[in-house]
Amino acid sequence: MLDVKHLRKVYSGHGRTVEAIGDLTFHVAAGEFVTVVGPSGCGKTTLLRCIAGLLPATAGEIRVDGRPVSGPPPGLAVVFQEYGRSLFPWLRVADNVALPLRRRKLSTVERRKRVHDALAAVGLHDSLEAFPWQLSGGMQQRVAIARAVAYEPRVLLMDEPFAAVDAQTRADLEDLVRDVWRQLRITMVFVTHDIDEAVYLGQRVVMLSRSPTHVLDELTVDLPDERDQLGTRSDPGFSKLRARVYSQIRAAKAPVDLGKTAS
Amino acid sequence: MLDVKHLRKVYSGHGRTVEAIGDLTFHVAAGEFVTVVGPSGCGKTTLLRCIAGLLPATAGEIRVDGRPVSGPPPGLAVVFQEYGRSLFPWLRVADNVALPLRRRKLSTVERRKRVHDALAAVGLHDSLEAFPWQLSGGMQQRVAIARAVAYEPRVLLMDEPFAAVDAQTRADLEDLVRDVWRQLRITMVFVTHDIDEAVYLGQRVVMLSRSPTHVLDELTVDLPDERDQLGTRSDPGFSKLRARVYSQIRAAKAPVDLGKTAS
Amino acid sequence: GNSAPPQTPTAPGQTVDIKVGVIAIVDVAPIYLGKEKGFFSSRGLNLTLSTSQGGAAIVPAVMQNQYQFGFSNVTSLLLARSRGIGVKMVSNGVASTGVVGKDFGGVVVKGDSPIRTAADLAGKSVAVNTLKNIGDTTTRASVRKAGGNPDAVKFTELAFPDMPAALQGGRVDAAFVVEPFLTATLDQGARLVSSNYAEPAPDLTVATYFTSDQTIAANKDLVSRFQEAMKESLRYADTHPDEVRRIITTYTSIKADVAARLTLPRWPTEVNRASVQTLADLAVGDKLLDKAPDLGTLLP
Amino acid sequence: MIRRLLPLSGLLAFALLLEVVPYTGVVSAVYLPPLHRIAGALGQEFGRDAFWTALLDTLRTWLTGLAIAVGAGVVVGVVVGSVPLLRAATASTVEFLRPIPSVALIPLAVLLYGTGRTATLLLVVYASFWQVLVQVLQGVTDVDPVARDTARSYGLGRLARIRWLVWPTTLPYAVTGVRLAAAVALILTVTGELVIGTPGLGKEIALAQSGGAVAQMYALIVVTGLVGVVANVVTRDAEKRVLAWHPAFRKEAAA
Amino acid sequence: MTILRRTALVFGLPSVLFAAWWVFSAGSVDFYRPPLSSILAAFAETWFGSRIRDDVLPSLLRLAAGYSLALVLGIGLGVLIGLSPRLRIAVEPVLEFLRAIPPPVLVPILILFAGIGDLMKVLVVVSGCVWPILLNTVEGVRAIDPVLADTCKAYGIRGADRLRHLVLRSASPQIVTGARQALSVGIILMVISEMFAASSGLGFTVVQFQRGFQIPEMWSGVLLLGLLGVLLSGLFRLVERRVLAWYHGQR
Ligand SMILES: Nc1ncnc2c1ncn2[C@@H]1O[C@H](COP(=O)(O)OP(=O)(O)OP(=O)(O)O)[C@@H](O)[C@H]1O
Ligand SMILES: Nc1ncnc2c1ncn2[C@@H]1O[C@H](COP(=O)(O)OP(=O)(O)OP(=O)(O)O)[C@@H](O)[C@H]1O
Ligand SMILES: [Mg+2]
Ligand SMILES: [Mg+2]
Repeated sequence: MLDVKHLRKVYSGHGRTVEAIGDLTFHVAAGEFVTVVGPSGCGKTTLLRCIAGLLPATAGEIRVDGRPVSGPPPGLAVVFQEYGRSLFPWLRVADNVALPLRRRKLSTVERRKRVHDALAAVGLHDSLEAFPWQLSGGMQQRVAIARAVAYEPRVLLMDEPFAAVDAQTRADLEDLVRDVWRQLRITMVFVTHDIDEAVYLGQRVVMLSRSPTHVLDELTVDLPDERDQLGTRSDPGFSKLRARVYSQIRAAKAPVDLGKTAS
Repeated sequence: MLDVKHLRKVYSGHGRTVEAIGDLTFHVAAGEFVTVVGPSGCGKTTLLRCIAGLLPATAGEIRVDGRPVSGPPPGLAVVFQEYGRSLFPWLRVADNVALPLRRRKLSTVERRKRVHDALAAVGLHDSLEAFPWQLSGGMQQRVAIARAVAYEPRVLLMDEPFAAVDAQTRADLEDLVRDVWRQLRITMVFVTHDIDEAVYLGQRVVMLSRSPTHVLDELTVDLPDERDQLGTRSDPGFSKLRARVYSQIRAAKAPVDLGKTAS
Repeated sequence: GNSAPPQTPTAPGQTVDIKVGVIAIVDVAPIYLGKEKGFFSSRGLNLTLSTSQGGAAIVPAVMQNQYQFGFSNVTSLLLARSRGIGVKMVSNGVASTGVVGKDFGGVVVKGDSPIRTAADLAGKSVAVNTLKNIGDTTTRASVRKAGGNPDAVKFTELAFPDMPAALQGGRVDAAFVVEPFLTATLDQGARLVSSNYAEPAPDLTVATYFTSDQTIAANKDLVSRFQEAMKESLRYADTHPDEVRRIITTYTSIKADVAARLTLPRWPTEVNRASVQTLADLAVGDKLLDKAPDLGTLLP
Repeated sequence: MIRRLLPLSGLLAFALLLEVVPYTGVVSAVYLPPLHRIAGALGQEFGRDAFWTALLDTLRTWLTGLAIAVGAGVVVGVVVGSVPLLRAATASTVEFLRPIPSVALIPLAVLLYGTGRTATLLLVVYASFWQVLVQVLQGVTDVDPVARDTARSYGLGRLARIRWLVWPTTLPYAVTGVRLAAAVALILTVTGELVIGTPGLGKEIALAQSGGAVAQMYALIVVTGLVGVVANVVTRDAEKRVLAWHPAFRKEAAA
Repeated sequence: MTILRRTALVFGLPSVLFAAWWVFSAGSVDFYRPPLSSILAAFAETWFGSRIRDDVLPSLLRLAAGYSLALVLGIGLGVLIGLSPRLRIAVEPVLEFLRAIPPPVLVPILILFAGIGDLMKVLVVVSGCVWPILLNTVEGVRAIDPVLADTCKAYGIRGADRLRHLVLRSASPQIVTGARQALSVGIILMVISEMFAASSGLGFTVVQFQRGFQIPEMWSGVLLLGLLGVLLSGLFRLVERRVLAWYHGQR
């Protein structure tokens, strides 16, 4: 379904050249749920933007459904890390969610129902008429999630979509996303900083190195598809997987001196 | 040092009236490290903005150093939840950090050193010359943190400052913030969604209810001041505190139906 | 005015700088000639000529003594005087040839126009350079004289340079033009239907040089020197048409070949008082003015 | 290479249009001469000293007026824009003064300053000042609220906020204001010269008009237009440098 | 803001200025600077009669027509140019060329094509109004937030939807600024258009008064133009408050 081969991305301009992605190769099967973890600044957002066809790769190739990506593939949805800026400030919350649905052949009633359901699912049933900038950070992020959910995409790319919500809401949203994924068999690429989350959500965890970025390790999460917050997280298998990701990342991180040079 | 008494804040406008804060009273002693947790949308950001004198309260009173707050008190620094928009896109990273220091009577050399040290402390020593919009989300957030650290404030308000960074970096930044706090005896109000973080960092955890917001519970963290990631987190005391916060929050949250109405 | 330069009377024989506001058209050829021939310098007048497009700039400048003298058509001066502006004619400016069919201005129509005489202009649109001024009052007078209804003429304001094109394009039925545009339109096949400067009065004084009451009161000597120099210039111009045709190519953009064929106006040395009275009556008749100003205060 | 030629392609097409239209019969070539005749006249103009003097005169009046208008517009705009009370109190007066046409002020200008350069300058400044002011006022409003709160909470003083926050935000608006004002100032310079008779291109145009020298008149108009084109190249270039951080320029620089 | 306070702010400064004008011009004998009292007297006499129907109204209609046309043209072209850097590079010099041509010399050319009727005057208004709108639209479109643009791309929001919900809305603060600029420019050009080839109209009347040395009447016309500006900008503000509610709400 989704093929990334020897992807390389170099940003240059304004007196700065950064190799955001060194050489990245991985594959996501149709309907698979892949989570991506990696240190801050390692190129996760860049990767998603390349997959979404929003950014041209410097080298390498990305294929979705066998076709090389040149623009955003149809049926794709993205939840951007900059959730606040990805909402249209001139549209009310419900309209923000409804906007991408305009192209879908839906009756008005149906469309409205989808929008309401999606917003209710993220706990925003009473903020339909608000403007995004009247909402708290976490609420804005949930609007962005609701927009993606209501869109019912075939491929969903999420960039730290739960970064701004509290622990309890986060758990609920995690279950929501897994539910949606299972119902619609969406192909998922989910970037997160939370290792527990990566393991809890994904069928596979892709760990990225710091730049020049490559795949550090891939880990198949051999937990049952039926997961729940309490049971799964207390499963010894879960802890083992989690520990493996931790150690991998710590090992990769070791040579770098964050926080050791000052104060 | 910081006194919040019967604070109430109602937003109204554009066809929407929201009681963001119902009735909030708490006290932060000089040099104290208080963490604040609460569900998304409960008014944490609103609270910080009121303390910072950026938003007038609807009712109640806030005093810093005994003086009622009308504008930003001197020696205050804030790390905003919307870190991206709080950086000036026309200034390079180092200049963004240096800008608030212009008022301080510092020699150029000294100022430059402070800026470099702060940026190095958050792992951005090689991005001094970049513009903020050339950085990843987590890097931007770290710039905002570096700006606050370099400023050496007397009162530091942080609004989910580590939301966009990976687990490892987050741990390092937590230690950085605690180090800075201990060295400078800053009065800290730290909003977070991560309950472990709240307990690990704070001397006291203030738990807020969902709206109409009031203080649900306050919890003194009776762990030694000397903390470290591995030791403290595996301390049984830590686990107990953590569990208490969890149960409190879950109890308060129960009646609400997030995620139960749809899909 | 409060920012006017102080008016110090000139002593006879002393050389003084003067500025005169004119419009760069054929009509002011004499003053250019006079300057060239030294008629002004010989009287101790160091003359500078400033061109503007019209009265909007010249009248205030004269009132403010920025210009000591200005050039303006008679009707404008009548209007100004009647509104209480202290303008006063000092010298004749330019006059009609008085020859119907052979004047320096007139109303023209397209060659194939059904309009034959001025009377036919009733109900038609006629372009004039300035409404409620000398152009439309004299045209109305011509229409009246030809037996037409002057009130039925529809006047439209249009700058002289734009008239030939407007006429040819059928945007207007007729146009009141002066040289060099008269020759230009005639060249294109237009037909003259009325010599409106020549018809209302014999030897109509069209425009004059003027100054302000203040200048007259404060500097009699300067005024009389200017008047003498002007007289000599006018006389010279009136008797040396070839010189005129040459000089106009220097201060206007009229090409020599056009200049050679223009109908030149006349430059009598004296203002034709009767014709000024006629223009005043026309202005009152056309309700440009409520009542005629006391011509004694206006005429030199 | 294509990028190099692109700016010229538009002008070339326009030139071609000017050459062809007179032959189509839409208008007579007598009144709108084809381009080659205008170019011929332009060539002749280049040979005349009076033309160069006039051009320099026009440029001088224009640039002086523009500089005054931009300076005043920016300062007044930033000050009035950053003090809400001041802004509310002056709004109606500004709206009253803006639509007053400069032509109506000609007698006043002549009365105050005679028919020299200063009178024209008054008209130029009056007309172009508002263009800058309105843009700057809008720019000041555009400050990002989070950025504003940041500046406030870090104790940046009023001047520092203007320098580091308000001004950079306003700059893109101000640049548009300068571009608008540059054309308006040029227009008023030429109009002032045309009507009042201040020396300059406008006066030459008036002369050509009243003398019926059509091609020469168009040649002078072309010069005016070209001055506008050059002014734009200069502002665009400056803009690219001072606004490199702005979203509108990020992509282009990265490509 | 209370109604009282708002009224005080709207009328405060103008009242002071008018009072000052009244006092300082009271004894004026200068012909071109008549006392305010005589201007006001002239105002009542001149404008409260048939002139409203015969001169003011036709002018306003032409202004409205020209302004609307300029809005359509300016926004339409502006969006096209703003979205396509190549188009911008190609046409900008031509536009800049046209922009620098003064109305007094442009009018004769317009007369060649459009005659001397209302069409010409409307076109003169357009020829001036279009530039602030165009320039601001171009800059507004170019400054679209890249994250929002990406959002649209990713969700397949294209064509008319993109235009309506992203491009126009996101540029609207700047478009509104341009339109505000154009409003007063339009009034000015309404006057200028009537200086050429006219026989009636507000601008024509003002210029006529100027030429006929009816100076108090002329100033009363200038006064009327100013009042017109205030009135129209008031209307404009009402519209703006609706269109840009989201923008001002944030700030
Ligand atoms: N527009 C840009 N211009 C230049 N460099 C950029 C740009 N965007 C990202 N980069 C650089 O590319 C690298 C990777 O950035 P990216 O945003 O992909 O990281 P990330 O993995 O998403 O990090 P985070 O977890 O902090 O969001 C960083 O070094 C960043 O500075
Ligand atoms: N500018 C505003 N206008 C209107 N309502 C607002 C505004 N800002 C916040 N609110 C409302 O106030 C409430 C509290 O918002 P606030 O941002 O303080 O929450 P928060 O605790 O910071 O949430 P989060 O953890 O999601 O950031 C929310 O219901 C929000 O919709
Ligand atoms: Mg990222
Ligand atoms: Mg918040």
